[in-house]
Amino acid sequence: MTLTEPSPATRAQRKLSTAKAMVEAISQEMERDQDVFVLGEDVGAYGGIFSSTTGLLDKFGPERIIDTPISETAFIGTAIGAAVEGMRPIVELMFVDFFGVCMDQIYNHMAKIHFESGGNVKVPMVLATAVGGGYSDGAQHSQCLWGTFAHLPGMKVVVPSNPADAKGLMTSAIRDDNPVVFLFHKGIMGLPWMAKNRRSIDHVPDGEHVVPIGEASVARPGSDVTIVTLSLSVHHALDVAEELSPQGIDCEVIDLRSLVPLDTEAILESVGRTGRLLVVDEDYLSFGLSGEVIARVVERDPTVLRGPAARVAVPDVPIPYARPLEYAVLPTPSRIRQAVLELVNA
Amino acid sequence: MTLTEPSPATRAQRKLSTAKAMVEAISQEMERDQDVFVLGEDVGAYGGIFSSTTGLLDKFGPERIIDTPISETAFIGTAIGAAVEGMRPIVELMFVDFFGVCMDQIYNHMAKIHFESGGNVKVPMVLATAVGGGYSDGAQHSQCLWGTFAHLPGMKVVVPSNPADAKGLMTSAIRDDNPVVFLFHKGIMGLPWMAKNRRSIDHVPDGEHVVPIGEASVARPGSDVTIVTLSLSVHHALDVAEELSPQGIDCEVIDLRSLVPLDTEAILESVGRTGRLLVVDEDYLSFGLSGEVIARVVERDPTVLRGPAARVAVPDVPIPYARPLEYAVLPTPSRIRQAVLELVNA
Amino acid sequence: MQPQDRLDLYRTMVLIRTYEEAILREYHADKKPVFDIGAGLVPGEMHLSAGQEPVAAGVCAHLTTDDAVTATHRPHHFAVAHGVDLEKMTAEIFGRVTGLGKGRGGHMHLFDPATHFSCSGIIAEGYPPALGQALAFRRRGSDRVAVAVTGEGAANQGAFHESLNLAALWKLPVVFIVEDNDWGISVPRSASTCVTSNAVRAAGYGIPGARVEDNSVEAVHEVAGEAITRARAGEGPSLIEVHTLRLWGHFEGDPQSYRSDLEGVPGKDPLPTFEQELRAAGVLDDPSVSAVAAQARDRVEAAIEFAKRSPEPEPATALDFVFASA
Amino acid sequence: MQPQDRLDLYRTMVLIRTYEEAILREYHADKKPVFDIGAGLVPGEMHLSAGQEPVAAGVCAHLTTDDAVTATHRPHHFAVAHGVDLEKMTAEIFGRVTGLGKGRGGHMHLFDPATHFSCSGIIAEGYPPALGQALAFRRRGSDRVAVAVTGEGAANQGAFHESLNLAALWKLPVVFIVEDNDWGISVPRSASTCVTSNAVRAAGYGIPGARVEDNSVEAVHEVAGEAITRARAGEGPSLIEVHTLRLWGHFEGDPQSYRSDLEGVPGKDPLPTFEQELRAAGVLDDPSVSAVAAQARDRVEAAIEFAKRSPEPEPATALDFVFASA
Ligand SMILES: Cc1ncc(C[n+]2csc(CCOP(=O)(O)OP(=O)(O)O)c2C)c(N)n1
Ligand SMILES: Cc1ncc(C[n+]2csc(CCOP(=O)(O)OP(=O)(O)O)c2C)c(N)n1
Ligand SMILES: [Mg+2]
Ligand SMILES: [Mg+2]
Repeated sequence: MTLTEPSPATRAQRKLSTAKAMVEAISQEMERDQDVFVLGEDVGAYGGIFSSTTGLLDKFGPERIIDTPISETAFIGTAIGAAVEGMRPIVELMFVDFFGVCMDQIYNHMAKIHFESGGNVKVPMVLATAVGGGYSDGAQHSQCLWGTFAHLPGMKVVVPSNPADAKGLMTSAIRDDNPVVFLFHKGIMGLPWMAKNRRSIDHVPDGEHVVPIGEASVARPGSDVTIVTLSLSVHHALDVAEELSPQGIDCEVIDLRSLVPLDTEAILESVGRTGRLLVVDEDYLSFGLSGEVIARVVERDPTVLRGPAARVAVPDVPIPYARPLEYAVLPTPSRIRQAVLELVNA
Repeated sequence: MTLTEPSPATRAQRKLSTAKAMVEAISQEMERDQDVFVLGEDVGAYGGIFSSTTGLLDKFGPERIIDTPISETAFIGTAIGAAVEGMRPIVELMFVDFFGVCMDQIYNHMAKIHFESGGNVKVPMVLATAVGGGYSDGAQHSQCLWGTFAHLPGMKVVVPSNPADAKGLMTSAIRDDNPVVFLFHKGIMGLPWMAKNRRSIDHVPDGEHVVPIGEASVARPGSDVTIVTLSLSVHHALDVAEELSPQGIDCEVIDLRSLVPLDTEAILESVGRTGRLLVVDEDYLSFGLSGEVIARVVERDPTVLRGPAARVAVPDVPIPYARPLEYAVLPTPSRIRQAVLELVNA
Repeated sequence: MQPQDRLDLYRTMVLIRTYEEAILREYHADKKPVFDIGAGLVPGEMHLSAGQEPVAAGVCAHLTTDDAVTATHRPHHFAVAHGVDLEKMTAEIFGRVTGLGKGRGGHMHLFDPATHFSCSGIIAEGYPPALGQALAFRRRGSDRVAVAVTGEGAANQGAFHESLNLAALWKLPVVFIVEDNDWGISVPRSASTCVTSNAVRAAGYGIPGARVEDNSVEAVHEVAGEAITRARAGEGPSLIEVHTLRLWGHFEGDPQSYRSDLEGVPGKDPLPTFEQELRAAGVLDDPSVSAVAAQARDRVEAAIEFAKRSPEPEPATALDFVFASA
Repeated sequence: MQPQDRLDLYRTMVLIRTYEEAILREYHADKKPVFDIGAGLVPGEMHLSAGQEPVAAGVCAHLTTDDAVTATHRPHHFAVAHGVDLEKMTAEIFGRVTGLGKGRGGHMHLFDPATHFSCSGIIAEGYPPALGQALAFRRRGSDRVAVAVTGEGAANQGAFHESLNLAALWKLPVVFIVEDNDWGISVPRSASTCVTSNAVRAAGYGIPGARVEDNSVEAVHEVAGEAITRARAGEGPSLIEVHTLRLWGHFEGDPQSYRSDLEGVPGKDPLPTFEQELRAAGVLDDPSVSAVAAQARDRVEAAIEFAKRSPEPEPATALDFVFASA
């Protein structure tokens, strides 16, 4: 959807939505490199269902901003073949939930060709896709699924939480010689037609802005509890941290930003200081990110933990449609708050 | 492939290969229930590439043992629709590695219809599929991927390691009112044309034999180290345990048998006694089973661990073709042994 | 066609339109002043079917509730035409415990075992399960059929091809419907599909293929009748494409700025056209038109009322129904 | 056809057959007495292409190594015909560091940037990347083409349909080849495909479709020539199905007990047939036949020797090449 947004303030102080920051990165890279192009469903005249390509068609024309049929296997495969021949496609899968119709191209081809070729063939491409729930879109349009991608080797997996990182990670993803899966949460895009957190429109550096893939960031330093999280949940965690701060509970919020590579050192460093670990993950609970983060700590040294590690994630249930049910399973601030309190009171 | 095998001994003492045990379960259930039928590629005259359906065509005819085109989306969907109408299909995906061409039917339909319908529509079916490497079949035919299925809610996921469990779990899977993913490792099938461990042909109870889904088994009791594992790796773990026993290292081997539901209590009970945890997993290391098992312990009580938990899994690399490379990444006995020794010497 | 049959088609079309208008009203009722997709009594994406009534009405007139229908992300017209309980369906759309899915599914995931109706939000992936329903029907010796629906955009998805081949190969009693409303969200047919008629693709499966060009409910009725008769007789599947009309946006909130044809759209509305035809033929007059409208309104408003009256699910039940209990 | 061109086709076919026979020999050499798929110098599944030489030879005669070929799980004949380096290819099949993929890929995963050759073990999934190669070729203003190969079994996979539609829609310079060897492992064509010719499916994409019925390399050569010329001229894709022959098992170790036609198979071998034709036409005689055979043998045995001489990869390098370094 493409309702109008307030235009950004002065350039120095300008704030952008995450969507616009993504578009800015793509646009700058397209100007810089003729081999970069975009393809996907409704990326042209519509500008991307979640505004991830708004304005690019006008700027670059239909040869470089290409609407596709609803044939994800064919057009993701097209991106792969073009990348193999040295182009740098950005291909959009409208919702990550649709991976099931095209996963073979993604994980058996995009992710493995470089390895199978002994490094002789590079596949420099970005697979951009929307994730996340919270607006009652039901079980087939609300998932995060980053754990599924991160489990399968050969693709980098990045997940920004804010406009500046979205720009910087997109720039890195486009320039990376590897396939990069770029998962953007609808709730951080700053869309005018969806409830959004206040940080989804924020300062974004002008010009070239690169955020290296594989480095977590400390979204908030703290000393009592380490909250390891990513994407929209970063904001819930920050909100909870601010709320608990007056009570003397000082949460550190680690924004992973990248699952593959995973910044294990950043996690270990923080948990080493706080001794308490909470993983907040909007993906499904089991066999995914939250377990991995805990394992990375415990296979190094379980004694850094003063008590049990905790997880707030979607408890292995498809995302329900009805709002009271959906908000019962999402990692909401109230669930995060409760988990933090249990950790510090344990 | 269907080379001839030695015929089983007397019925009382009979031993069966895992493949034959699976077939026996299917056959018995097909006799018991007219609604059970089998479909998939090469399940008829060929008898299943890994002998999972050998002899069934002769016994039940082409109306109930159905060869399909190479159209996994269409024929798995067919199984789903038939299950929705009250039949109990067993559908075979020849190699789990092919899930990418049909995952949407599996995880967005098979696994979610019951939930989305508020429990009004049941989907009683078995998705049987071959997993695992070790015979140089390369990056697209050697994966385990059970973590991928277990991460996505709505399907039970079972993984037998031996003939008796294969029969018992298949019986349970067919009778279950839920979709059950049944992953059989090629290396445990007891195939005459593939190197096999000695326990892949073993005693199997005659007649009805049910192994409940969701219960791990203690494949070997022990007091020093808990090795949590499944499928072919159970045998490697048992071999290592036997080998280390004379050195006074007493390993307990837990055969998970089922990932969903996961028998957390069995893991906790064992680790609570041994204080040492090693997870051995032929799936990829990160964001999968091995992290989940560790997290289940640590979110309950990290102090049960006397030292860091350890993992032996495929280190986030596509399965290489060349034997020396493949065996460098598989969870071989030597890697397991070394991990056990590091745990006890820590 | 007999006057009564024509009247029945009209009734169905009016019921569908009345339903969609009511959902439209309820959907937007509490999303102002700034549209927020997740807000209000009916949140989430909403794909309405106004303009496509002829397809559902024409096809479902040949079905009983023993036959199966698998629909798409735009499912209401087929659900209504196939006889899904309006109250339970509406309650589901409102996310209530009395809904078809007890609030778990929502508007793209309507499952009604009573009428063998289902739908899916994933493009073309509703086709494959229909094959299994057809297989089960045949195996049980009945002459029941399964109708599977997609849009013209979806006809370029792999599942479409696989399903047609399998159904043709096994001569399954399936009728495949393609609703060509010219658009797949913002992508015009010309930018998604390399042929102007999907009927030509039927030859690739050795099955009958037809395209109905004018969104005429009677033409749909006739062509679908032949296909369904054929399927019931064990002669296998058929493919029918109907050139229909997306009267509104792809989903609610769609600005449709990409849509060049927008101005001409209201004039192509199939409802007034059909109404005029029936008036001219003496099948309808002012009183009967009013009666049909009133009846439809009453049923629809009762369903809306039922939904609103029904309780929302308890958060404590959020983990129910992942698995069936033994 | 000119005698020289016929001779070239023959040479290619002989080279392919010689290659496959050598791999067959090496594959089984150290798997006795009990066949163990994972044992020996060449372990793993092995899908050989004997009998299907006419397809690869006839098609690739029109290509240069600037053109792309994406092949299947049964890739050797196309790799050889397209000019992939025999030594590197063989080393890959033997899992050596000197191989195309440094031993990482194996026989189903041969990637050769020098000839734009690739293949995939997943049915029909080699088609989509070919579209991207074609797109890149066109975007760079060249007249290079991409040839994409599948079997007749694979033509019922969704990727087939999606690829044909997309290529036709965008008029991409692709030629789609379907090798109909009657079997998909143990499933005969009649049990997988609802039509007797995939050429009829071309109409569903508005592109030319042809079926070559007799495994004749010259017929393939002719039809492929037209399609490739068309593609180079910017007129879009074509679909060509060749009725060919699986001379041996699906893979090595396949007992083929399901195969009713087995007895008649040797008589259909296209190599002696073509040889006889060329002898009758005066293009070949005893000395030239021997010379071609000797040349092929020398090249193939040199490649096998190269592979055997090459070192195996070090276990310590097992984690290399997952990612390209920045
Ligand atoms: C596999 C998949 N890809 C993309 C989408 C997103 N999507 C939802 S509806 C739609 C357009 C569908 O067009 P069409 O099939 O013509 O149906 P219509 O909406 O016109 O009824 C798309 C692309 C989806 N739901 N599933
Ligand atoms: C998606 C997928 N499904 C199944 C298989 C297993 N498989 C490998 S080859 C083959 C038969 C292929 O038949 P065809 O396309 O006719 O090629 P042929 O082997 O005859 O050359 C099958 C089913 C696979 N590799 N990929
Ligand atoms: Mg449409
Ligand atoms: Mg074949």
